[in-house]
Amino acid sequence: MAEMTMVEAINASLHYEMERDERVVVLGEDVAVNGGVFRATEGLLDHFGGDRVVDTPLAEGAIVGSSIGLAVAGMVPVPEIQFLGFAYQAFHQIAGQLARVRYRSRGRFEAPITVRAPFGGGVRTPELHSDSLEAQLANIPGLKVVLPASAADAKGLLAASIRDPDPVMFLEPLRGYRALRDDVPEGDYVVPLGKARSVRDGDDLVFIAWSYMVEVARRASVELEKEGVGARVLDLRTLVPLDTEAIAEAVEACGRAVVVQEAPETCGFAAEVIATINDEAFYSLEAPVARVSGWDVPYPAGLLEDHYVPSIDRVVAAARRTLEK
Amino acid sequence: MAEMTMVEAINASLHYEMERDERVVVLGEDVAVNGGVFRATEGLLDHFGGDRVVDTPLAEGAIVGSSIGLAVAGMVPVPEIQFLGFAYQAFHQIAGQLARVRYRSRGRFEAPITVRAPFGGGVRTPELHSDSLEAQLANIPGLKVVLPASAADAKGLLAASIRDPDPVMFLEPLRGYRALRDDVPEGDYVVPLGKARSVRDGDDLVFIAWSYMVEVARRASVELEKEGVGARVLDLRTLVPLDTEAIAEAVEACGRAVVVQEAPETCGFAAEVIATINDEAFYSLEAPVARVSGWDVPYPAGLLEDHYVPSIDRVVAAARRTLEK
Amino acid sequence: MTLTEPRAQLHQECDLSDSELQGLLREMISARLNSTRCFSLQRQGRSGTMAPIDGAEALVVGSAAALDPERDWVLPQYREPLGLSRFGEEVVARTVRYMRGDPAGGFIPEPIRVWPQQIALAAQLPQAVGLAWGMKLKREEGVVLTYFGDGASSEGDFYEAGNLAGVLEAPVIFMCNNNSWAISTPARRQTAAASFAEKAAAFGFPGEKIDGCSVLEVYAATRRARERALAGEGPTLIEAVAYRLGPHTTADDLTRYVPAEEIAEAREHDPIDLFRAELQEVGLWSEELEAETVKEADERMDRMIAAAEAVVIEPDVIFEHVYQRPTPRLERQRAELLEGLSEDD
Amino acid sequence: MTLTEPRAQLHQECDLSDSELQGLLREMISARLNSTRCFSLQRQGRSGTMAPIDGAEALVVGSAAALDPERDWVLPQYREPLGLSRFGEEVVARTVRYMRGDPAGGFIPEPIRVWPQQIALAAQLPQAVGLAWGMKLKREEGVVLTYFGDGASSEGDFYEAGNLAGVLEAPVIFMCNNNSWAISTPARRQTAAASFAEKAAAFGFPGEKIDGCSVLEVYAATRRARERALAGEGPTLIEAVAYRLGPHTTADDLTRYVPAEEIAEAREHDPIDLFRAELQEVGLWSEELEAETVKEADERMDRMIAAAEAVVIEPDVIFEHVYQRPTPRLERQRAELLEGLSEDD
Ligand SMILES: Cc1ncc(C[n+]2csc(CCOP(=O)(O)OP(=O)(O)O)c2C)c(N)n1
Ligand SMILES: Cc1ncc(C[n+]2csc(CCOP(=O)(O)OP(=O)(O)O)c2C)c(N)n1
Ligand SMILES: [Mg+2]
Ligand SMILES: [Mg+2]
Repeated sequence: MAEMTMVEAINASLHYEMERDERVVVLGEDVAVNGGVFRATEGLLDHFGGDRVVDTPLAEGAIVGSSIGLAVAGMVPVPEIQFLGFAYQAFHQIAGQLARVRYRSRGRFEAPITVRAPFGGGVRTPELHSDSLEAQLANIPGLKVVLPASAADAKGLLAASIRDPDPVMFLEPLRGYRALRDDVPEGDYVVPLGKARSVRDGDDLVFIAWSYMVEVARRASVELEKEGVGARVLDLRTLVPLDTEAIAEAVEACGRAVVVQEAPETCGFAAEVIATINDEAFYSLEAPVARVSGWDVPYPAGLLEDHYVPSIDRVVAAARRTLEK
Repeated sequence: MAEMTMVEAINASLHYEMERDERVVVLGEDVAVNGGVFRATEGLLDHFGGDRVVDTPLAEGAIVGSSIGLAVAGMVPVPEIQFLGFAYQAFHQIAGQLARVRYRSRGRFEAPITVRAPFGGGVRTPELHSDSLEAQLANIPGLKVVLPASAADAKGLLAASIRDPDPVMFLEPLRGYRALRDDVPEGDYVVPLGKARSVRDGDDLVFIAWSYMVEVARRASVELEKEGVGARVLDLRTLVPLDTEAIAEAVEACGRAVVVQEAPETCGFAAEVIATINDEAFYSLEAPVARVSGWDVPYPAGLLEDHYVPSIDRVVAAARRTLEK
Repeated sequence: MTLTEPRAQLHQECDLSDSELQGLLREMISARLNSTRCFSLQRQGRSGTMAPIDGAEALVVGSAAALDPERDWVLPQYREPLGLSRFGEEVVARTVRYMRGDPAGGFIPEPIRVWPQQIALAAQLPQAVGLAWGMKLKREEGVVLTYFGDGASSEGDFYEAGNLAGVLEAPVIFMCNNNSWAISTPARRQTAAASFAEKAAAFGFPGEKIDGCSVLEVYAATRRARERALAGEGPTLIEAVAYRLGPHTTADDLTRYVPAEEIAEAREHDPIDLFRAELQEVGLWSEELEAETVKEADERMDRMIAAAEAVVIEPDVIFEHVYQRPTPRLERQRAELLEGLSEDD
Repeated sequence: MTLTEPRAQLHQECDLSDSELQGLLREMISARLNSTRCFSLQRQGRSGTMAPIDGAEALVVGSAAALDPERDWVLPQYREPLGLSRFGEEVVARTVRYMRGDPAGGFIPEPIRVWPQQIALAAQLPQAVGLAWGMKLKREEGVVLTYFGDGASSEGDFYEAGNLAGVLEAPVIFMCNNNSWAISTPARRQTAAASFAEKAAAFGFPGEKIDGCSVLEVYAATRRARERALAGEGPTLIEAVAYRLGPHTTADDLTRYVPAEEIAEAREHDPIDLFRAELQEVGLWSEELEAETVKEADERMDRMIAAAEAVVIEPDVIFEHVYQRPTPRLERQRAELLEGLSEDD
């Protein structure tokens, strides 16, 4: 165990996986010489050389598209999209291609590709750097969608994603890169995809969240504890596959739930969580499920983002309202 | 009133709107000389000439991107994406640009653009022609998302979309182009965006649907009537803006609801409908809301599509199960 | 030989044996026949939308002939697979199934180095570059050839792929089928560039414009490009000028936009007729060979169609190959589908 | 005049008055100063990420000077706006607000024909083509100039835009700021093309590579391109070769990847120094003018920064301008936000 920030854990995981499997290659904008604009790929070029760590021309479509070809050639590509908002430039290769390599070829080919991309607010980035697109990706069958919320998970889930035979969108919270710091197991460490993580126990209400919002929910639960409210926190970790059982179990235990997401409300993944609760735990509900979201507006300019990203206060208030119902 | 198929109604609406407002221009692949691969733009070139009806090079990103420029120049562009699956090629211009023209410029510029695209299954098209992407679009703030389910609505909603000062994704059901035929008002006919349509009355249960699934739900309700079940059918017509009131009212009246969509289940718009019901009409629910969806698989090859697209039988079965709960 | 000087030179450059030359014509005739048969299947309601190969036979057969099926890869668009039997008859058989709407049509078995057809225009191009790049990294001796149309060349994917290939010096051949039309849009409205070949200037590698109706010219150009690639000299763009002799697909009505004279003239340059005449001239083709070729091809198609139509498709294969192992949610959905089907019985 | 023959010719071609020449240098100096001031604001925590203009002053100021602010439009990427005061000081003022994170920084008021900065690389290019196309349809006398970098040139949007512009013969000028770097990626790894200008061959219109450190060369080339466009001869691609003299942005550490000698050498060709020396040589510049320019620019920035910092941003402007009129759901969300804020009080 060693305490690390999330970005350090990601870097460690990349080192470990490249060491472990020589088919792993890292490609993207500024990932090699510069070590990534957040240093996530720092040191890889020195360790593994220019054949396996490659600065590509500035074209997200070609980064994802060429990864598919590399995969069929027998590599295990880990492309980086510098910021998730620019994945839109590659949506045709992600949704129309990457997600369907196996399906289209009926299993002849596969795409064991992990597309890494940072996203999320709170660090005053320029436009299109912070947008939360996980719901759009989760609506694309064939992709797995993974979002770590701790440094340890970042390491273990990234390892699982890279080793997974299917394409994974691995979304890293910008705000968590340096702000999240925890104990990370050394050596081979894999966190299986599809298993939610119980962050905190409680019986009055459950917060369901992913990525950095897990931290916001956790802090909200600490606030609520002061009022004598036991709030459970469930980190979904992966949206696809979804740990339906863990969601149902938590709702059954608590009877009340608040889903917290940074994405816009309309058709964000919180809606899917609510629909899943409706399917699986309807009769346990003592109150409507609350959702706390970003608003239905484009991600705003820096001086407004604190009014956009769900705050601890907003989450606590939603919990209180849910408890009153 | 004249009976028309949906594609005729769309064509009539385009003729009418181009006549009415000389700023309206139509652009896209094969829209001019060929009149569109489904004849939706038939006759426009002859009537309005090559300056206003333009066959573009084959590049969806440039079709949407140049429409933004045309709009700022004072035109009212109605670009066509030949099949919605190829909107992925333009997602960066749709989500990253079109949706934000007004927001980014704080109202200096606007994008009164209506992107028309056919989609949906049931007509044995090749891959990527049938995919239902409305949920992904609805998660992009700044867009309106409109899906007619009758010929009359196709005319009236298209008119409203073209006259709307904001960008609209206008999605047309391939299966409905010729299969849906009804009375269409002549002359100036506008159906406002954001108002759901009550297709059929009933008090036992409400089907909530959009696009061609409205027709499937309607037929299911006819089946159910034989069993003495009164099933209401609500056509949402526009997903953004969403007619929350109509949804709440219907659920309050019926106590039970089935949402029918052709899109994949996970994070499809049905999840948003369920979340909205949870928010607005939770205490009226006598049973969990059912959702009938396409499966979480890429849209399948032609010989499988009847097992993918929700059928009347599946919808009826879901209704029966909901009534039993 | 009674060929004109340039033709004779071309034969010399190609250096193909008599039976190889005959083989090319055979494949071209079979390709057209395959396509015609599938077209009429669609008309009979026995198959789905398909894009006839008519006019592209020389460019498909000639380029495939210059490749090594054991080392090289082909990434088609959608119009070419019926002409790719050199890589294995199974490519044709699977394409017949594909057009019928059978999902297994996308499965082209090992060791055939041909990808399933690609419906999204130009989307295969960056993938081809990645594959060639991977082969280069693994020091495999081989090249990747990918087909695309004049229309597809307008997509950003074409450019991003070409540019990346140039930077990587990837062993890839971009084969542009300039058949004058993208559905109803004429090639002159796709681009103002002097030619499609010219676009290679944007990538820093050679572009060559050739007669795509001459199977030997296509063969020779592809072989040169392949040699360049194997020598580590990087990609080549080949613009093969042909003409789409049929409608875009079974769903298209070309009379709405193609001038009658234009297509009539193009038919004068039918790649099959041209090569047949050439082989007849040098005594390598006869009516018997023609009849035999047609008969064999027809019988092969009979078998393939019969096999395709005999396939029973289980509904729940819809859930296969989404992931290596289905997610719990997919399992639940599969159960739902099967339950619904059993209720129907 | 004591200029060398080619310089003298250039001065002749440009045909600018003494005060116009001085104006160019004034704007270049101000642009750099604006940028330096914003950079240090960021360092003081008073502003957000920004991309310094250092090295691009000649190409921004020179090209803008060749345009007619009342008829022509400019679509910037993100590095140029601090140098676009020719289109109105408000462009600079708004950019200062933009960098602070003030949403109103995106609002550049009428009648200024400059678009808000574009963060997605090359995304503005097809929009520029559409705008030029629209102007052509409306028979407006004017052109559109759009800036983008060597890195942005690898995006599909660049190609799709160029290709469309060629087909439409749209009055648009593509101004490529080849400053050698895209963050840490050198221009030679962006493309194997002989030059960025060469890429115009893919579009069928002229491409010209010029010295982007010479404000007069940029001015002259832009003017020629503008005249071509106005004469209905279509688009031009200009590759202006410059060098990024600072870090990519305030978030970047260039010492990780730029060789020290390289940037030292580039500093020898600082576009401001070059032009200052030239004007000094012909007696058009002095220390007094320099001091006056700096003083004015500094005071202007003081005012702009003070004004920017005085702005009070109401939280609920977050809901404005999503649509012309907010949807009911947005109204509900706005109420939620305001309620939450009042609870906090
Ligand atoms: C990305 C994308 N956009 C649009 C289409 C619809 N479409 C199918 S074929 C075609 C024309 C293709 O022309 P070309 O590339 O010249 O190939 P050809 O059919 O002539 O062989 C179009 C527009 C598509 N399949 N993919
Ligand atoms: C579509 C897109 N992809 C990636 C980025 C992230 N990014 C911002 S600037 C930059 C480098 C741009 O280089 P260049 O185009 O040469 O412009 P310069 O900064 O040198 O002026 C990158 C990769 C982006 N803004 N947009
Ligand atoms: Mg073509
Ligand atoms: Mg640059």
